[in-house]
This record gives sequence, structure tokens and C-alpha cells, in this order.
Amino acid sequence: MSKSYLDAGETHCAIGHPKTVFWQWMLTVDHKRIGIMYAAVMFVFFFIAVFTALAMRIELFAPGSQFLDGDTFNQAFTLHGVLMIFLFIIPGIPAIFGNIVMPLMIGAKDVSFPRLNWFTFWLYIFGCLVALTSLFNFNITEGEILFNFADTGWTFYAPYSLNTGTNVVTTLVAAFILGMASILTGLNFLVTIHRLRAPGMGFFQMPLFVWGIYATAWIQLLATPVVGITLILAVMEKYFGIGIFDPSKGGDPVLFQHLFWIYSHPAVYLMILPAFGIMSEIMPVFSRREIFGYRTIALSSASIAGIGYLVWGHHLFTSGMSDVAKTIFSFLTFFVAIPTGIKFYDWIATMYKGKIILDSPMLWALGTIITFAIGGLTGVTIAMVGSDIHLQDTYYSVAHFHYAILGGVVFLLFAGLHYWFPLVTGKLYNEPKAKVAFYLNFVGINLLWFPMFIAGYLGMPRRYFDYLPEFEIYHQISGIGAVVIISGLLLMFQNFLSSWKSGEASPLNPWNATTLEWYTPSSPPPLENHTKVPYVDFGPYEYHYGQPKVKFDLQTMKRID
Amino acid sequence: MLEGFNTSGSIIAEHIGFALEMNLWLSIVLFLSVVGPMLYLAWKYRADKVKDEDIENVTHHLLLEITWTTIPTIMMFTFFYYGYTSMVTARTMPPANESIIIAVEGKKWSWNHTYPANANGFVHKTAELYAPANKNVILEMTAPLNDVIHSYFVPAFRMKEDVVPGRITKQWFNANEGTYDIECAEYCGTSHAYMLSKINIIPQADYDAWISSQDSKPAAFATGASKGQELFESNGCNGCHSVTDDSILIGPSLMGIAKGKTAQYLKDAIINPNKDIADGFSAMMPATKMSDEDIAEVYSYIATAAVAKGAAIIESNGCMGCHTTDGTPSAGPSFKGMGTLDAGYIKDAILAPNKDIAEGFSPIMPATTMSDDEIAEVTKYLKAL
Amino acid sequence: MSDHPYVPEIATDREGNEYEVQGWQGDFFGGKLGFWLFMLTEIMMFGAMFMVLTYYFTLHHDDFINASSSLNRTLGGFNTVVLLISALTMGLGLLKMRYGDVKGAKLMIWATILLAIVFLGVKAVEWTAEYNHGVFLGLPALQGGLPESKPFGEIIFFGMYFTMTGLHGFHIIVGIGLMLWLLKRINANQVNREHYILYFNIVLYWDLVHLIWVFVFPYYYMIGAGLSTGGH
Amino acid sequence: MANTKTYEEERLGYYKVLGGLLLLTVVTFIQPTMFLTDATFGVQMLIGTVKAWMIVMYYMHMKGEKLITATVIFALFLVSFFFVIVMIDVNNFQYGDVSHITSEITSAGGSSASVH
Ligand code: HEA
Ligand code: HEA
Ligand code: HEC
Ligand code: CUA
Ligand SMILES: [Cu+2]
Repeated sequence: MSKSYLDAGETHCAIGHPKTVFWQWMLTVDHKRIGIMYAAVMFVFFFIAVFTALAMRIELFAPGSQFLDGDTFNQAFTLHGVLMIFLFIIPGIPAIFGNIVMPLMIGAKDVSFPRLNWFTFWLYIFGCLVALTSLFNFNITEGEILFNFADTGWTFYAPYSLNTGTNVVTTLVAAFILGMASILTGLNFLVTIHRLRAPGMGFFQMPLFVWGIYATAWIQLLATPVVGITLILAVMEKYFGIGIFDPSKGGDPVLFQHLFWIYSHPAVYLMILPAFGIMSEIMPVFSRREIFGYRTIALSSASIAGIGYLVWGHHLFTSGMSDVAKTIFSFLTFFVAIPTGIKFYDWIATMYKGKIILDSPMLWALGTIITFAIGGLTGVTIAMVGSDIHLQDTYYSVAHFHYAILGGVVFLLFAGLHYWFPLVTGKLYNEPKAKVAFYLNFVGINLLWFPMFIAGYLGMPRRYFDYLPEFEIYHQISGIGAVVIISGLLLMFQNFLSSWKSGEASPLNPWNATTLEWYTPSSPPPLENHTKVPYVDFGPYEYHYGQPKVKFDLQTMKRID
Repeated sequence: MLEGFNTSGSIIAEHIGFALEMNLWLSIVLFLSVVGPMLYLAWKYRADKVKDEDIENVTHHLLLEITWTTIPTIMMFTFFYYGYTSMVTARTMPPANESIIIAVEGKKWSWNHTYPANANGFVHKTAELYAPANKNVILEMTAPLNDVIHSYFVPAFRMKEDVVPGRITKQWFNANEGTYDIECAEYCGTSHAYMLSKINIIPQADYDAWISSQDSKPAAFATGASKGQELFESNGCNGCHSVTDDSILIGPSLMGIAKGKTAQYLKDAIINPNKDIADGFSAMMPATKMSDEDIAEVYSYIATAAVAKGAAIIESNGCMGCHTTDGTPSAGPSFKGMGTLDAGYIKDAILAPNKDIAEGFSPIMPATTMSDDEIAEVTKYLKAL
Repeated sequence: MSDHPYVPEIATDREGNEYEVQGWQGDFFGGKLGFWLFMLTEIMMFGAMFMVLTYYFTLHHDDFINASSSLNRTLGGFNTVVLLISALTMGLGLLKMRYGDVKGAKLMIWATILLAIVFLGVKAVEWTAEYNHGVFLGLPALQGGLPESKPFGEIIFFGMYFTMTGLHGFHIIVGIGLMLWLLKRINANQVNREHYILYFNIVLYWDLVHLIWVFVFPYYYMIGAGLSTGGH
Repeated sequence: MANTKTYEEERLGYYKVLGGLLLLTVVTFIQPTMFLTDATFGVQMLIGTVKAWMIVMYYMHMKGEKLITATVIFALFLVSFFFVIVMIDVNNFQYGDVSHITSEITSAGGSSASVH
């Protein structure tokens, strides 16, 4: 059998030709290896963030202060939010699967700027390290080190972020560096998708995941600079006190919110669009038929990304923004829901007259349709200005975005992990275990967040470490849900790790999929991917009676059907 | 307690409540329109029921596609419309001459309400809001310039608007009688979760009577609390300082400061708080203007607050029949000097007095049932003597 | 990465027609596209800054005009011309390189570097003068709430002025660094008549730096020009 | 790059553009004291835009680059959308007459002052 990209020595490096396996990984420019390294790093941060989440849930299990005081709790949700958003979910799917499978899907040997990709990865690591140092306050004069993370919430609203004594500046710098990494990833992918598609592959022959990545890359590229500059202005403000955002000096804190959300709203679509891409891969493969409405799905990704830039103000409905602006933003916000709805109906229609195979990737995908529909529809609720006056900054909005992020992005990330696990590792995971893990997660998320809609509707504000006793029951159900979901998670990762170590070897195309990433000469794929670049004169999901229509000779990559 | 939520407390609440309800039902319809077919198809075309030859690649259906684009679009416009109209209700201030205008200041971490001057030119300031029933009330809200953003949230009225330093924001309500919670809904730091207060809607007559008086609260709410306590609370001092025990909220506990410090010291701390920062705290206490008389009231409140409750419990349980507070033994030993006893011992002495008899006294003390809280208060009182 | 010369791969369709595959190696248009995309991020960054500026211009119209009228337009105008000419020298250099005149190209790069340094020098003179007038980041006049403070609008105007011209100056310094690096690459014959994508992109970068100035200059120096004739 | 021009022709192009830019710079300078003085800001920005357009088209060789032009236009559209909305917001500043942020200390104008 030929060598795979995981074997020692099978990599190109940014600098020289290192001998040791360790340096071969550190210096690798291979898109697949970089993707794996992203996953490993994120996974670590992820568990820190889940741990802080668990700490919050335990604290909230009963009213009153249990074991966290107000300040610690504030730092906990800030840490949770910052890690989850900036370190994990924003780079998440693009950095992992965008890197690993996107070039394979378009028949490219690597991304357009492999060295830049390597540099970006290390920039990301650097950003993570800066974020971690911001956990500590170094008090040089007194020689103490205080554990003192920023306590502003992940939104860094001025003037609080300008006044608080904690280490906000370092956190802002970290967010800026991570933003740079995100921009460079997006740039790299955009050029890759424009330039390196296999001959014959037009935009409308690309797999839908590539469309998702493409739309996302535009958001990374054009939205991130705005938050970069916002953070720079905040740092200037903090050191020089110009008053850009500080009301005591004449500045307007609402302007900060505008700038922050100009980035951070598109950022939520940046999270979800590649996830939708994964859904669009899984639905046809596990229905064993062509996808319904390819073009509308592709174009709706693009329009979600486009409209997504125009609606940031729905986070400012109670901020003191003018009523005219509220009306405009509310109106525009609804236009995001329509293409999303179209996607959903297309996916469902894909199941019609297919053969539904309920393997775990499909289970995750179907589960996500339920959870994301809840997350999305409650988003529509708070896009109504009147409703949002009541619900803004309550647990209703917290539940909305956890359903959207956890029940949308993270669930689909997991679907992708199962789907591409054989591709990446060359092994099969343990299916029964994977199913149990799914059900635990699915039950868990609903127990965890559904009660919070009710609590929020009744008036439970977010970022409260103590609450009025009426809300106790909701927090308790939610606490139980957190334990259920986390046990599901542990089971799932245990399954992955043990299968990678000692799982059954995977055949070349275990799911009968039609997209190019599965047509490599070895499993896992070799360095530089396909043996030859194929000529693409077929659609991405061509099935015939449940079997892939297009067949290749994997050595010459010529069609043999 | 979250009070009055279920009454449709205000006009705004009715409008927004309608928008929410309409949204809920339509959302359920939309949800089912997705999840229903999904479950049905997953069951109908399950793998063991479908032969490969029966699979069909249906990729277009114009009519369906138009349907699932237009119907949701119409629904979206409906949502927008009701969201918009209920916003207009909430955001259109009633005419000023038909309303009471109350100034709200939100600061770390308390709400202060300032009423229009009454006929005598007296201006009421309160921590909780009092307003007459079925009357328009406009809140003109702001925060001190060096403070942060807060949000004045009354769940029962479905109303919320940020309180932004440097800006004036407004909201209004017209509500039925009752008591409603105010919460702070914009994250503002350490005691964000405790930035709570209440709106008390009272009959017009009660309100009028109160506003023309100089009482700090309407008659029905008079708790017998001293003026000093009211000042302490309405100025938000209690948000940062405890007086009844030595816990540190934000600033240092003030319990016991009356022992060592004079009223002048308190005055300095209130008027110019950042001149002399107590160890281990940062300069965050806002300066407050207060007259000398008021400061004296606050001082005497602080001096007695810690033990006021304990004293009351001791009095109502008749302990003073046998004990004294001045060190002279009576039927029982004097309370003075008991501060050195440990808490467990005191507890036993109250609940089961005859278990361990103090030397020189006979076993005549009756057992008293008392909650742990009460015992704690008593213990505190004893320690302070 | 691979050291052997890059030979484009060929893909064959079912009829046996051959198509050249675009690899990531030696992709001139890809390099250009990538760099343009990078420049879009700069547009967004400066765009956001201008937005902040315009926000406060709306609120503090007269303060802005007053503050602007106190800037030194002669020096600012001089710098505008310096940048204009430097964009020309930069462009001509590339032109020469494309026609094989390596020496001429290098000369033009040196000329550009020189002009860039002149620009920075003038900037330094301006900033020093402003510093001596007590108008500088961190000085009391630009701190709100003090007796010496200028009115809000002016504080924000000057605050943004130093931030944005500072950031622009930073871009110039980066540009000088890039040009020095470019010279090194030309000397090593890694940038030459056939492979000049690096040169091309650095020219683009320099034009962008110029482009930003095209808006920074009138926004700060000229809006108050009608009020007085300028200069300190 | 398909290019039929000679070296001299291209160089001449550069000089022509430079001449145009210098001319516009002169206009920039005389405008505030000579004409349209009520609309200085608008005129200045307009001149800036023309200059920027010349630089982008000729110095940055954007002529004929369809894809790149499209991306640039998209980015500019977004920036201008951000501008428009934020300006709508600030021009409808609510209760500005009593807010500290909008108060002018030295001059009149006040919150209602518009951009031009
Ligand atoms: C992955 C992340 C993600 C996604 C995809 C979304 C999607 C949406 N979000 Fe959400 N949102 C967040 C993450 C996300 N959000 C976060 C993190 C916050 C809070 C940040 C903070 O304050 O900390 C937030 C906050 C937030 C607010 C502000 C709340 C507040 O602070 O008061 C609003 C208000 O409009 C909103 C709206 C929406 C809408 C309309 C969508 C739409 O895109 C949803 C579209 C989806 C559907 C509609 C469902 C699926 C479709 C069907 C079932 C078909 C039929 C239905 C129709 C056609 C309607 N979101
Ligand atoms: C990615 C986004 C994300 C995710 C996944 C989560 C997951 C969880 N979150 Fe939260 N959360 C936020 C983003 C997220 N959160 C944000 C932005 C805020 C607002 C912060 C602020 O107010 O500033 C918030 C706030 C927030 C609060 C509210 C605090 C408050 O307002 O008072 C609470 C309360 O319990 C909470 C709980 C949880 C719990 C129990 C989980 C989880 O434990 C659920 C279990 C986790 C999973 C099911 C995911 C597991 C995934 C992996 C292990 C991935 C592995 C990675 C690779 C393979 C690379 N979160
Ligand atoms: C924002 C929180 C906050 C509020 C509100 C507040 N304080 Fe304080 N207070 C502090 C802090 C912090 C300190 C310690 C630092 C200092 O001395 O300023 C303090 C110190 C004091 C001290 C000195 C205590 C000592 O041990 O030296 C007194 C007395 C005091 N406060 C009384 C009051 C009174 C009376 C009010 C209400 C008018 C009040 N405080 C409101 C935070 C607050
Ligand atoms: Cu005040 Cu939160
Ligand atoms: Cu949003």
C-alpha cells in the first residue's frame, strides 16, 4: 500500500527538510496535517471552555452564591465566551475541515499559499497564547501574579471594558491576533477556490461544502478588519484616553457596539455557513440520491453571507440606538431567515424517494435540523423589535444562541467529524457507541437549553451569578442537561480516540460518497492528494440507483463508467 | 421575588405580549413544517424498506420551491409588522403634560428615582419606584458619566432600555396596581445580579398624599425603618457595603465602624471617597452629596444596624427578664462579655439551656425555639456588646 | 517545498482532450488576487476608522472645523505631493523591470525609499510642532475632563488624527521595509523580468498607502481650510 | 498580461496620470478659499474619490480585471452601507438635546448639525 500523509517523512515543510517526526509536524505545510493540528489545539481549549461552562452551571444550580462569587463568575463567562467564540467556533470548521477536505474536494494538491497557511496556524497559536497570558495580571511592583481574566463578557462593551481593572487589553490584543489569523485563512481559501479548481469544475460543480467555505471566507476577509480596528481604538482609548468610546470624555459607547457587531454579527454566519456545508454533504450521501435544489442551496449560502453584513443592529435594539435604525435592522434581519428556510426545505426534500441510511453522521444531521430550527426560529422571535425589547439580554437570547451554535454549528461539526473520520484517520469508529453518544447529546442539549427559553421569557437576565428563586427549577433542569451532554461528549471523544488507535481499517469510500475527496489512491490520502488531477465534467452528487454514478481509475483519475 | 408577571401589567406588555404569542404559534407551524416532513420521510424511506431501483433523483419542483419561499416570506413580513407596531407603542412617549416624569439614575449598583418637586419644592428620591395606577409615567434615564451602561428592565411590563452614561434614554409605562420587579439587564460588573429594585403601583390618592408630604415612602410602605436606613438604601450604599455583618460586598463592611470612627470620618468617606482608599480596595466609590443632618442619620443607622435585629429578637423573646446588657448579673449572667463565647455554645445555650449550666446559676432558663438565622443575629448582637 | 522545477500537470477528459492544471506554484494571477484581497481588509479597516470620524463629525461639526483649521496645510500639502511622486517612481520602477532594465528599477526603488523618508521626516516635524503646542496623545489638552482640556469634538479630532496618521505612517515604515527586502530579492535574481509578482504586489501596496492618504489628507487638513489660512 | 503598448507609451501614461493628480491636488488647495465654500467637505471628498479612482485604475492596473473589480466594488459597497446606516442612526440621535455626548462646549451647531 502506498504511503499516506500521516506517515513519517510524508510532508513538505516550510523550512528545510527536518528529520524528526516532531519537526515534520511543526513545520508542515500540508493542508491535511495543518487541519489536524488545528483540531487538536481547539480540542484542548474546548475542554477548558466546557469546564468553565460546567462551573457556571453548578454555580447556578441554586440561587445564592455557591462557590463562585460575582467577580469569579464574571470572569468565568468571559473566559467561556472568548474561548468558545474566538479560539474555537470562529476558526473551527474552516480551519479544520476547510483545510483538510476543501482542497481535496476541488481536486487541488494544496491551498494556494501553503506557507501562508503554515504561518497562519502559528499566528493562531500565538493568539491563543496571548489569550492565555491575559488570564493573569502580572503585578511587577509587588511581585504577585493574580489570576485575573478579563471580566467584560465576550462583547467587551465600552465603557465597562475601559474602566475595569482586569486584563482586558491583553484579551483584546489576543482577539486581534486571532482575527488576523482568521483573515489570512479566508484569503487563502478564496484564492484557492478561485484558482485551483480542477479543470472543468465551474462554481456550480463545486460540492456544497466548498460553497459554504467560500461564503465564509468572504466574511472572514471583510468583516474581521472592522473588529480589528475597534479593538485598536479601544486600546488607544485605554492608554491615551482620547474619548472615542468613553462618555466621561465625550465619546459615545453605543458607537462601540455598532463597530463590535458589524463584525460579530457576520461572525455568527461565519460559524454556521461551513456547518450548513457539512449538512449539504451528508444529506445526499445518506439518502443515496442527488441533492434537491443544488443551485438554491449554493446561492442561499452566498446570500446569507451577503445579507448577514447588513443586520448587525439587531443586537442594539435596546441600546439607545435611534428608532429609525431599529426599524431598518429589524426589517433586514428577516431576510436572512428566508434563504435559511429554503436550505432547510431543500435538505428535507432531498430525503424524498431516497434511501435513508441512519448512520451516525446522518443522525447528527437530522438532529441538527431539529435543534437548529429551534435556534433559528427563536432568532426570528428576537428579530422582532418589540419582542426583543422584552427578551434582549435575557436567557432567551442565551438559549437562542446556544441552540444555534451548539445545536447548529457544533452538532454539524460532530456530524463532519464522524463523516470524515475514516478519510482523515483511515479507521472506522465504533458505530453503536457513536449512536449512544448522539442520543446523550441530543437529549442533553434540550434539557440544557429549552428551560432557559422559559426562564428568559419570564425575565431571567443573563450574566447573573445569582437569581430570584422563581427561576430555580429551570436552572436545575438545565444543570442536569449539562451533565448529560458532557457525558455524551466524553463518550464520543473516547470513541474517536480508541478507534483511531485500534479501530478497524476503513475502505476507500466507506459511505459510497460522490465527492472527490473520497477518490484518493489510499486511505488516508497520500501527500499531494489525488494521483492525478481529474477532469470534472460531472455534478458533485450524481447517484444512479443509490450508487455513485461516476467511477474513477484511482491511478490515472480517468473516468471509467 | 418576581412579582406581577402574569398580570398584563401595562399597555406595552399587552402589545408586546400579543406579538410574542403570535410569533410563538407561527413558529410552531414553521417548526412542524420542517420537522414533520423530516420525520415522516426518514420513516417512509428507511433503508430496509427501499430497493435501490426505487430511488429517484428528484432535484426540482418549481411549485414547491415557490411555496416554501413565499409563505415564509409573508410570515416574515407579519413578524416585522407586529414587531414594529409593538415597538412604536413602547417607544412613543405619551405627551409630557399628561404624564409624570421621573428621572432615573442607574449606577453601580443601584437604581435611584427622582420625582418632580412637589408644591413645597420638596424633591423625593427613592430606591424603589412609586407611581399611581393607570397613569402615564415617563422615565428619563441616565447614568453618571464615569459609570457604565445598565439596563432598566421590568419583565412584567415587557420594557427595557439601556441606561447609557452621557445619553438620556426614555421609556414609559401605564400600569395597574401591584408590585413589579426591576432588574438590571446590561452587564455592569461585580454586583450586576444584585442591581434589583421594585416598582410599586399604588392608588392615585395614596400617591398624591405621599408626593405632597416629605415622607420618604408612601404610608403603606413605611417600614418603620429609620431615616438613616432609608438614606443608606436610596443612595445605593447597601449595594456595596454591608452593615449587618462583616461580609465584603464591594467595599468594606461598615459594621462596627461607628465604634472607632466619628461621623466626620463618615462624612469624608461619603463626600470625597477616593481621597483615602481603604487597603485592598480600588477607587470606585462614587461621591455622594449629603447634608450634615443626613450624614448623622446614616451614622446612627450604621452604628445600630448590625445589632438592631438581634436586639429585637432578644426583646421579643423576653430574655431581658433574666439577663442584662450592662455587665451586672441578674437571674442569669449578663449578656455583656458573652461575645467571647463560641457560636455553637450559644446555640446550645438557647435551644437546650440545661445541658451545661454556667457556674453559680441554677437551671431555670426555658428552652427557646429559634431558627439558625435568628440565633446568628443574636450571636452577633452579643458580640457587639 | 519541492525544489525540482514545476511542471504543470495535465488533466484528460473522456474524449482525451488535455487541460493544463493550475497549480499553486507560479500562479501570477493568484498572487495578485491574494494581494488585492489583503488590500480589501485595509479598506475595511480604514473605512471603519473614517466611519468613526464621520460619526463624531456629525455630532461635533464646528469643533472639527476649528481643529482642522489649526493643522499645517503647507506641510500636509507638501507631503501629498511627495507621495504622489513616490507612487510614480514606484510604478516606473516596475515598468522598467518588466522591460528588463534591472538597474533602472533599482534606482527607482531607492528614489521611492528616499521620498518615503522625506514624508516621514515632514510628519515628524509636524508632530513635534503639535507636541510643542501641547496637542499630542496623552497630553492634558487631549484628555477629557481636565481644566486644560479642549472641547470634546477637538479631542476626538486630534485623537483620531494621531491614530490614523500614525497608522498610515506605520504603513509607510512597513513599505520601506518591504522595498529593502525587494532590493535584496532583486539582487539575488529571485525577482526578475519573468518573476516579478513580489514587485508587483509591493507596488500595489505602495499605491494603497497613497490611496489612504488621498482621503486622510482632505479629511484632516482641508475641511477647516475655509476658516483661516492655516499653519500654527 | 496581454500588453500591446510599448515602454514609452506606458511611461507616458504614468506621467499623464501624475499630471492629473497634481492638478487635482492644486484644486484641493484653492477650493476652500475660491468656490463652493459652503460645501468644502463634500467637494474635498469628491476630489479625493476622483483621485482614488485614477490611482486604482491606472497605477494599480485595475482596468480589465473583472474579478478583482467585482471584489473591490463589493468591499466598497459594504463600507458605504456601514456608513449610511451609522449616519442614519447618528442623524436621528434620540434625546440628543439633553445628552451630554452631543453637547457642544465652544460652539453652536449642536446635535442637529449635519455633515455638510
Ligand atoms: C451560529 C450562530 C448563530 C446563528 C446561525 C444565528 C442566527 C440568527 N440569529 Fe442569532 N445570535 C447568535 C448566534 C447565532 N444566531 C449569538 C452568539 C447571539 C448573542 C450574542 C451575545 O449577545 O452575546 C445572537 C443574538 C441574536 C439576536 C440579538 C438578541 C439580543 O441580544 O437581544 C438576534 C436578534 O435579532 C438574533 C437573530 C438571529 C436570526 C434572525 C438568525 C437567523 O439566521 C436564523 C435563521 C434560521 C431559521 C429561521 C430556522 C431554520 C428555518 C426553518 C425552520 C424554515 C422555516 C422558517 C422560516 C422561513 C422563518 N440573534
Ligand atoms: C461555541 C460557542 C459555545 C458553546 C459550544 C457553548 C457551550 C456551553 N455553554 Fe455557553 N456561551 C457562549 C458560547 C458557547 N457556549 C457564549 C458566547 C456565551 C456568552 C458569554 C458572555 O455572556 O459574554 C455563553 C454563555 C453561557 C452561559 C451564560 C452565562 C450567563 O449569561 O450568565 C451559560 C450558562 O450556563 C453557558 C453554558 C454552556 C454550557 C453548559 C455549554 C456546553 O458545556 C455544552 C456542551 C458542549 C458541547 C456539546 C460541545 C462540545 C464540542 C467539542 C468537545 C468540540 C471538540 C472540538 C474539536 C474536535 C476540534 N454558556
Ligand atoms: C460602588 C460601591 C459603593 C457604594 C455605592 C458605596 N460605597 Fe462606601 N466604599 C466602597 C469601597 C470600595 C470602599 C473602600 C475604599 C474607600 O475607602 O473608598 C468604601 C468605603 C466606605 C467607608 C470607609 C470604610 C472603612 O472601613 O474605611 C465608609 C464609611 C463608606 N464607604 C460608607 C458608604 C456610604 C454611607 C454609602 C452610601 C452613600 C456608600 N459607602 C456607598 C464602595 C461603595
Ligand atoms: Cu447594572 Cu447590570
Ligand atoms: Cu446577530
